[in-house]
Amino acid sequence: MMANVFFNVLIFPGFLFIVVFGMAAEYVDRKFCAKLQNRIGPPWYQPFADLVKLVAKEDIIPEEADAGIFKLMPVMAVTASITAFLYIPLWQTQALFSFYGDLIVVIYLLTIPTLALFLGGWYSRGVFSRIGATRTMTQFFAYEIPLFLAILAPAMLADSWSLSEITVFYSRHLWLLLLNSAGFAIALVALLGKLERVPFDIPEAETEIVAGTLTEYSGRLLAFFRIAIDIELVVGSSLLAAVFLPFGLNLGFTLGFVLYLVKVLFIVALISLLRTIFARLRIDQMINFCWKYVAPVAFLQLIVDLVVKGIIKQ
Amino acid sequence: MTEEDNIKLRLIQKFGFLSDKITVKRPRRIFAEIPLANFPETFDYTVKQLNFSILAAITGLDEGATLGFIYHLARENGIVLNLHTTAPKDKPVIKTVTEYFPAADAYERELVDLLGAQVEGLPGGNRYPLPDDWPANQFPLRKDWNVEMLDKMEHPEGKEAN
Amino acid sequence: MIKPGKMMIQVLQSLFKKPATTLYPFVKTEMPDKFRGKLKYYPERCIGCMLCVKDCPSDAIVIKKIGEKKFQAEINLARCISCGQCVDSCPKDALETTKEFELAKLNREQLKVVCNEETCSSSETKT
Amino acid sequence: MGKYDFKIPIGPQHPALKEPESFLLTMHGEKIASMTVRLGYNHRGIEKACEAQTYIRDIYLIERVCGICSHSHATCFVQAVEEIAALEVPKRAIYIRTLIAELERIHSHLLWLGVAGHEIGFDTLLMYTWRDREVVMDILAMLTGNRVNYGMNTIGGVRRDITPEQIPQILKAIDTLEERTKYYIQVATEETTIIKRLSGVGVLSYDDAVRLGAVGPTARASGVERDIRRDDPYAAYGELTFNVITDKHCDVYGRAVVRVCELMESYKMIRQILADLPDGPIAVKAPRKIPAGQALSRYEAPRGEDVHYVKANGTDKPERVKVRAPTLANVQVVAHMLKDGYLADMPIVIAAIDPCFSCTDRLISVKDTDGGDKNIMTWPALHSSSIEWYRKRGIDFSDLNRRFKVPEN
Repeated sequence: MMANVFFNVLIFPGFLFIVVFGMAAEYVDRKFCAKLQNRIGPPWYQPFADLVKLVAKEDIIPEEADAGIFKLMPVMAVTASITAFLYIPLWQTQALFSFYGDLIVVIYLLTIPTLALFLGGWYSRGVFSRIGATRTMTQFFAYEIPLFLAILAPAMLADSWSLSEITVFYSRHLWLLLLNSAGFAIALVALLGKLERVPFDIPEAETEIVAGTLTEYSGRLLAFFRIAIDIELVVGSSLLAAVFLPFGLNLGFTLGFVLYLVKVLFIVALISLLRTIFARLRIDQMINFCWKYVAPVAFLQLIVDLVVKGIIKQ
Repeated sequence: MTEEDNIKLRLIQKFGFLSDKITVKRPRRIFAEIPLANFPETFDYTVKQLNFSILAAITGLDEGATLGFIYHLARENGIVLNLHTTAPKDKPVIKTVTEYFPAADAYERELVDLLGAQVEGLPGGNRYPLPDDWPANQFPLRKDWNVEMLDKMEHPEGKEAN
Repeated sequence: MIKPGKMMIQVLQSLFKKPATTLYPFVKTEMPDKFRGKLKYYPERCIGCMLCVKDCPSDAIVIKKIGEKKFQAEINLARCISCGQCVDSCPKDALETTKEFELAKLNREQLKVVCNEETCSSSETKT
Repeated sequence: MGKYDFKIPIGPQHPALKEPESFLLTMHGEKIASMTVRLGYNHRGIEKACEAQTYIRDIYLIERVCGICSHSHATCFVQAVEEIAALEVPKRAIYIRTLIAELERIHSHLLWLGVAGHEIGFDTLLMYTWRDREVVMDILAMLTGNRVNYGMNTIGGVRRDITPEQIPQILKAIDTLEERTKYYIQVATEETTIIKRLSGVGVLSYDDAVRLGAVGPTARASGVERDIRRDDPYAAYGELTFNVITDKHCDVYGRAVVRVCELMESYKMIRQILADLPDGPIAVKAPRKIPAGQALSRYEAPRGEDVHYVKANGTDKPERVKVRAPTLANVQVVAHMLKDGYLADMPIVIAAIDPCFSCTDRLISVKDTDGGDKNIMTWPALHSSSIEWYRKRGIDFSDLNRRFKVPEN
């Protein structure tokens, strides 16, 4: 039993699997983006090669930085996103671990990488890192609430706070999924903000503030952050797949697993597409956009779900 | 009469001492020699009365005993008036024209850095274009300066360049 | 007229197009005919007039007399800016630009090319 | 400087700047309170070096003032020299010069459009415009031999002729480019995020543009109708018909519109040039010694007015060469445009004048001196230090050179 848990956490579908899958997702994102931009794009081993290169480099910790927090934050970011992954149902209706209320835990665990980025950037004490950190936080307040609301709405309709139970509910009432399509769009937009992708890559806007929060990071610590971001991409996409696309979950392991990969890569491809067709917004424009359009639609989604729930109950 | 000749005539009418100092080299190119003492009034007149509203550049020249300064003034219709004035090398003082053209700032800093001219009334600011730790009294565009002097140049010790 | 995602259609069309980029070191590119690459020297045509040496903007070429009506050229490829002025200046067409452009070497000494009748036959310039 | 204000250095090394230049911004939150500019990092001593070399050599030196507008500087310089030497340049040469100049404008403006896209985080626009720019680069390579630093000019004419077979190829490329440019005009005027990022940013009013002496597309986007090609015609521009594009937006968006519309004018001009390309020789023989005299040459480079002043003293070397690149006139304007703007808009505002700091700075190479600041590592020291760092971790790179050594001849 114990050996089984260790296998699940460390190898499959835990640490090893998610790191490899994260890099694969990064590759798909980069390659697809390149194709859209009429380029050849990187070879399949590029994310891995980048990782090896970074690990081989010297870690430089700025003299003025708070070394403890500076070193801790990349690890925090990785652990938090992996932990969140274990609570998400992947190819079946049952997640590896689940309890009543794990939806809230997953959403909160997913905010930790953002916080880690903020703290890491802030305690680097570099001027670009600090601007990046402030922007990370400002942006966080703009996308987090729409994301909460968008994921909350299906949960309300399913009348459960457990991700596994939500997927069970929707796999029985597949047609109700269509109801949540606005929620899916909003969650996708919010995910762009969370992953700091164009048009919301404001905290790491290369041409303005070098690399934002990550400016002072190098070597292994940067490699950890890169892994954390890759994992966040997979976890975020998996969460969206579990909540908004929970079909075909009773096909058994092999078929179900393939379907799961297809779903996640579909969401990754959508993110790539979105990042190729927009320019980066300014931070004030991003906040405006989120509060003026995204949050109200998220509220609307919530109300619609509540009304439909009332109708079903009767 | 062409417009160029008209400009020449008006200048001579206003400033008698310019009578044999203005030449029209080709259409749209007028060259004028102006003594340093009369330069400010002539400049003021050309800019304000003759509508030379564009300062294309200021060229500094090393002319042996003197430093030469050419102000290339242009009109909207393409006529360029080159006002040439000289100042002795031991007292190379000219007045700034930044009050007419704020953009002249960069051109005048070049004269200061590269030829060792002294520009009266030039607003403070970063130097241009030489590095901050460039030694004093080294003016690269002067004819007696050559690249070999760069090697012999004393590097200011302990002075940190920002 | 405002359309968010205006480039969407073109971007999606690109999926089915051949990429505009090439995998350069593996796929070689052909230079245009007038390309000014590495210099080629014909020692038998040279009369030692030194016009090329005089006109070279970066002092990349030196012509030495090594015998009766025999000359050798020392071309420093590290200095050469590929302007082709020496070819224009030469009255006897003893210099020629080639399409060769991959000239990187591990050290500067290897970029100095000596051409005379022994080291380079009239058809081949050796490095 | 208020209590919560802070300073950030943009440059000398910064991803938004493709060349070293330093802007010190005083920030008030995300807003820029004030800024100072420090130029001069690219000073290479070109004006001084020109005085020590012959005219023929100077052409190639001047051509390397800037990579993008190399033909502009070279043409501007040879025009001045030809004026002093009173050379009658053949008509065909003048037309070929103008053709290359317009092709260069096309490649420069397309390059700018891509850079602008990159600065606002729209990399797809960068990839697409640069892909399409390859069309004009190929034409330039076909006509001149190289993609940049064309080496087309010589005193008294041009160095290469155009063959009749090349003309249909150029026309075909121009057709392709025209179609693409129309598409980019659509994208620039319709894509929401582009409009949001460009309009109302880096405002420069008509009065300020005139007062601060803005040149080129930057001035024209503020409604200042100045174009050397029309006002002070040189080369073949006196015989071509074209419009001077101006715009009333006075912001970065206006500058983008002006540049894209200028592309359409360039296509028109190229068609005219190729239709009336005169026959005849492409160069006259120029004397090595240029008689004493002086000339001022003005040229509308893609970025604005380029001014060269040449003074000859009767020898084969010039007495003085003065280069005033367009960016030097425009960089003064940037400080004004950035004030009270957002930090996020800084890259695009700087990029909007299409800065070329290499052009702006031209003079003295500083030698690296041993000693002085102890933190400066020389190249061999850095090299051995990195080998040492890896050796401590069990990887030995020290004999890499031996293994990779290429056999001598």
